[in-house]
Amino acid sequence: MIYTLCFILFVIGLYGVVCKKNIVKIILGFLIMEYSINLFLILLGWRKQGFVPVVENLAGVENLVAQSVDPLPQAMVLISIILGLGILSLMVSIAIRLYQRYGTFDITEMNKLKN
Amino acid sequence: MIEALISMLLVFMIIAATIALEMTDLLSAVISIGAVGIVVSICFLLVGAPDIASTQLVVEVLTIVILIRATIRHDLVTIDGDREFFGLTVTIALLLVFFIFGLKAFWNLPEFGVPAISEFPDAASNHYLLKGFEETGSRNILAAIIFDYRGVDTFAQLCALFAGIWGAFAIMRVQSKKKKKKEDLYHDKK
Amino acid sequence: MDNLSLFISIPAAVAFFIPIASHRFKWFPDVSASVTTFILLLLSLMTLNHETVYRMGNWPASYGIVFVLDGFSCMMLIIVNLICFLAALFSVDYIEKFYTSKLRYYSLLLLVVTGMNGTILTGDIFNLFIFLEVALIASYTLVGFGCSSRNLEASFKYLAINLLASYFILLAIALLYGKFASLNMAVLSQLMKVNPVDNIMVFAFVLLFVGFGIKAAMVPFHGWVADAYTSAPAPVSAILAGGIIKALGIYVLMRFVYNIFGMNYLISTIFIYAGAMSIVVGVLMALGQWNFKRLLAYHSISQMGYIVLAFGIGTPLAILGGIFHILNHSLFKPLLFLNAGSVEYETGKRNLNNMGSLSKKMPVTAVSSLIASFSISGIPPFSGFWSKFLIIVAAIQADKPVFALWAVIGSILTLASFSKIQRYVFFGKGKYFKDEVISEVKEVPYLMRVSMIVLAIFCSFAGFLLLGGLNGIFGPAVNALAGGTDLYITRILGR
Amino acid sequence: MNIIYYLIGLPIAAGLACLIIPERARVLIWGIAFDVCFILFSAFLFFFSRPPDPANGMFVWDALANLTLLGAGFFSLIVCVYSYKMIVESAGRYYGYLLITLGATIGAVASNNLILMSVFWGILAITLYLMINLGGSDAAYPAKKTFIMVGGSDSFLILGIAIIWVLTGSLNITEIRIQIDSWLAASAFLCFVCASFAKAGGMPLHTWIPEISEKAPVSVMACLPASLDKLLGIYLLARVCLNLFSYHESLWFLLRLLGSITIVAAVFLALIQHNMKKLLAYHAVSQVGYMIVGIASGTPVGIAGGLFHMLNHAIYKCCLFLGAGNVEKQAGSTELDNLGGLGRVLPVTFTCFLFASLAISGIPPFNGFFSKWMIYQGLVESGKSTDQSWILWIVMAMVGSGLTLASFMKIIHATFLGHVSSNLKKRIFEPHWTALFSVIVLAALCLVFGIFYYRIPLKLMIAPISQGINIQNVSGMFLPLAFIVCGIILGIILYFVLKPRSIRIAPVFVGGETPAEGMKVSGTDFYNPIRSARFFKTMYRASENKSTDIYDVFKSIASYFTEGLRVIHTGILGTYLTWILFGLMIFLYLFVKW
Repeated sequence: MIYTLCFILFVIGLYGVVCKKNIVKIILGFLIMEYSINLFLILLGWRKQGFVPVVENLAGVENLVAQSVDPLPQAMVLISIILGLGILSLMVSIAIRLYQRYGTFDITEMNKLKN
Repeated sequence: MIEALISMLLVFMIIAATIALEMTDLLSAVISIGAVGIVVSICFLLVGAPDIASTQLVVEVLTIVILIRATIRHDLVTIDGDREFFGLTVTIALLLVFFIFGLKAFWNLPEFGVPAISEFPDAASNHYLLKGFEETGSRNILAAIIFDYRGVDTFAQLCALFAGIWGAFAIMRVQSKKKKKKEDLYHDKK
Repeated sequence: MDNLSLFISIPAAVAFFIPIASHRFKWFPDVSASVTTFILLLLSLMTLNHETVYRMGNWPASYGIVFVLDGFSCMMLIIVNLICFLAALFSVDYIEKFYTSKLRYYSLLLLVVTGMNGTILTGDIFNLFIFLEVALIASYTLVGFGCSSRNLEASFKYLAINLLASYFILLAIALLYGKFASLNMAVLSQLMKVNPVDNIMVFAFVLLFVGFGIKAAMVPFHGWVADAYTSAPAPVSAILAGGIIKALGIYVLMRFVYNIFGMNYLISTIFIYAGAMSIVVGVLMALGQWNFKRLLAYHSISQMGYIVLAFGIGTPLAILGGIFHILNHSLFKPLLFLNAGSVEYETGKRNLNNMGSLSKKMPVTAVSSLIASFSISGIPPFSGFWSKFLIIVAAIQADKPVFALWAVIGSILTLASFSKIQRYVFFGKGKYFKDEVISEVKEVPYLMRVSMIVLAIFCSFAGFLLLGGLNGIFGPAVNALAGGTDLYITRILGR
Repeated sequence: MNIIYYLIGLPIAAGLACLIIPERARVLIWGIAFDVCFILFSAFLFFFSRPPDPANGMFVWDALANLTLLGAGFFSLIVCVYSYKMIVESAGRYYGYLLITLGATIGAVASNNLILMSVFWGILAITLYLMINLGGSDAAYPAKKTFIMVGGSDSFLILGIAIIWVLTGSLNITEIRIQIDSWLAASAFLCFVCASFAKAGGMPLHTWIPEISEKAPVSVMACLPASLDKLLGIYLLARVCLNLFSYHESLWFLLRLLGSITIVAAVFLALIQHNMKKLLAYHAVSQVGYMIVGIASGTPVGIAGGLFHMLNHAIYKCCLFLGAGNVEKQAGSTELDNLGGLGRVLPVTFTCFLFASLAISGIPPFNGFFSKWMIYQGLVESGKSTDQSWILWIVMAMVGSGLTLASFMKIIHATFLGHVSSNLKKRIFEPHWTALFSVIVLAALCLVFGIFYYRIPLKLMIAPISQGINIQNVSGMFLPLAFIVCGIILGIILYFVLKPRSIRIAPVFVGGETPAEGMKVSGTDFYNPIRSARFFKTMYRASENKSTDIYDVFKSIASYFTEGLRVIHTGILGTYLTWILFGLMIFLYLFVKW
């Protein structure tokens, strides 16, 4: 159920990317997709009544295995967030320059390269 | 309990994302996205990922700043509406089909709250949790993973961040071509 | 050569170092980029006939990240680093003439190299995704490096389509992780063999297939190719055609299909039909182009079609043909892009109609482009012929003679479009040709010549690499793929 | 090292050397080219009776190869001599390509391995392309067309080789003998035929020859499409029909049909041409038809006749092109409208041209007659055993022969007879002796091969190829010969008897005006009535707007698809993303269904 909601969010992002004319909206669509995948990954690793994966007392390591949430998706998400920031900055800078060149954010106007 | 909370937050996110995409005013759209991002961060906090939540918060602020930079001076021209009707209909139909196919896959996933690592005792995460402190000396298993077990990921991620920001600088540079050349250089003359 | 981490650490370190050092030494970007890529080329040549699994940080395969060197990745390493070296050499004068901000250019170029090497070597699915992103993000910028309206437009389209692909891939990785709790490719492969096929695997596979299909420019995912190749600076187009599209697209796709998911009849059929579609759509689009680089770009789609077709047929002979065609395409297509760059360097034109009669003024460019054209059209003694011949033979052997005929028709159309280039650029005259365009034209500077000559020599004589057939130099590469999932699992996990 | 390697390597190395030597040293380059051609020609003569060792089966040097190679060496030598004064600009490239062509020809003809052959075949296509490009920027389009047609047919050759490899597991010509019993084998046969037709110029792959004829240097025309390419193309056809595949009735019928159509259609097109070189080029196509019909008759006599015709055709067509080259060089034009009355100022060229014209028209005692006769005989014999439609082929071949004579009357009248056109340069004289020498040699050969048709060419060269030739049959052409000679003598007598005794030459009176140039009988208008006849009108119109040209047909089909594809590449991001979704959908559907 929750995963499905994540997927709905993904599809909404996809809708924004594919159907919107405005470049900023397209960028927002990508952001939504990224959020949904990040959230999905974290949720995949969640365990009922799970702990944060930090060793608090050395005796309870076995306990940790049984009760902690999965740390690996967290590592993936951390990396993917930073990655998203890099892409976003590049995307936005391209969008700004495109606005300077074309005077519009409309992607359908930008078809000098065609055929 | 947490399931219900997260579901509500997700529904909220869906609504906010839809608003963000359908809003005519770009600045409002960006603010809505900011709301989505912050709710994502809250979700992270709820499911036992406080480090990620804080990172997400910081990145979210940066994201909004960058996006506002993109929109603030350009909000005079607001392009509303979608692509032309036929293409749009086809695309939405395709999206719906994609959604239906995807649902089948998502319903087959393990139950929420029972991560796959509990099914696979050999999984890498179990090793990290069990031996992480012993092998790396880090109490925070997340830190052990990103700095030691999967250090290459972090290295590559730095490269990517560098490439993105350095690329943004390159794109934004004032003078990009040495010689002013004719615009019709690429033109296909008929 | 067992320390595989050098392939990513050297270029990344130099890439970080270039902005720091360039303020003091003006020559630093040029020299460091060429030297670095040359060292990488040497290192990759040293990996020939080695097979090793390198543990990053000495953590074993199931929970650490491993770099895998087998025949196929070794071949790709050599190809990619060769092209990057020659492109870096070519860039020295080319970028100097047309673009500002050389240090950013070179540091991004080296990041592309880092990303490609990492993608080729890594044995971890998420690590692969990040290296993919490194190479792609750097190339997004390089495509739009000129910052004219067309460059930026192409860059944005390229970015949007490939980012969509990346998110598909990431979603697929997440799904696979949710199912199997593992990121290591060999472990995933093993688990997938044990568990019955279910919806998650199918959906994830299709997402991966589409994601990498986009990067491999398969029809109908080819929308970005022509724009990006046309707008990029010529050496970057060469890298895009000779490296990125293969290392990030074809290579990974084949790795997934052959070594992780396992080949089956349906996938093979899809590959064959997609390849056949690509061959014809690419070449037909190319026939109608008047822009030199755009014509070449559409041809990349067509040649990728040959490769996909070959891998779809899937017999050892076909795989040999496919791998050899990857090599060949990495030789002649970059060469043609460099030729286009040289012509642009001297005349400032890209439209075929504005050029003419360059064969006497620019002999090196003319002869090398002639050789590349012969090679890409499959005229017998040149390298492209051998791979196409192998693919045709394999298609007939696999009882698919229609596709052999299809490949031949594609080859004839290729010949037609390259004759067009030769006619308008080098031998005849374009419609809007003016004499003053070529009055001051002379041959390009030496470094640019060197890279073209090297590639032309390879194009002429690469056919000799086939000596020995399946036991020859491509033997390990063919085995790595034809061995399927079992070989890969054994190689990495040792069981 | 085997001697064949040297034979192939020497001209190629010399050719590369010619490309490198600076163009100023023209005489040096010519010297190299001449020496190499001479050495090779002597070598072929030497090896004629004692073929060299085939180098572990890599090469095959049988009688067919002997014939082809001797011809190739001879014609390169002749063209090389001819070009001494004729090719001044870019001599290095010209001789370089010529030598490489020669080397590749040796390789292609002598190689036993099919892949090796296809490699040399590819080199030949390349040098052909480059040599046509020597004609300057105007030649770029014809060169492109040629390269696409010849190179494209090479791709089919490769497909054929691949099929053969899969079918037999062997690539050696001497080991392969395929029964055409599956459609795969039949398509392999058609692939080979396609390659040989494109090379030799059989319809429908002939259109490049007329196209290049006006733009390419005339010695290139004489060397490649007129002689070497004919030798090669027919060599391949003979190999395919005699060695690689065994007789198959309907496919051989197809060959005969194509050959006959080639004869008649090309000669009709030749009739109406106004350019000398183009007219000759159409005849070069037409004559290929005879060779194809001869080889496809499937009888020993017919095959021998086809091969003999190949040799003869190379001789007289080379002579004709070189003669046209002399005319072009001296008079500055080959447009028949601009020429006239050159017989008086170029007597040697005129005589040689006349000899070659008579030979190509099949007038005894020139060589063309004998080979054509043998082809007719072959057709008759094939009619005895299998093919019921032999009479049709013979009629078409004879019609073609008659029309050939007609069109050569036109060319000779318009060029050498009649009044001197006022468009010409003032002083016209014979060209340099090297150019004359080669034309004379060729014309003499036409006569020698005609008179001693049995003793020299047939017995020495052709008979070893096709073993079972019935010599009685061949030599039994005395009766028809006698008839024809009688007919000719009768004609001459009639001419003298009926000749008006006294001719009064009076100036044309046009009301006091000087007569316009167009009023003289130029010879180009001889066959204009044919043009306007109803059936021929549509045919000629179709040929002029190129709707019968296979190249243009495929070009328009391809551009139709291209335009369609261009329309859907809108350049809008959303469209491309929709395609991606569409592809995703298809894959999902396929996989989920599966």
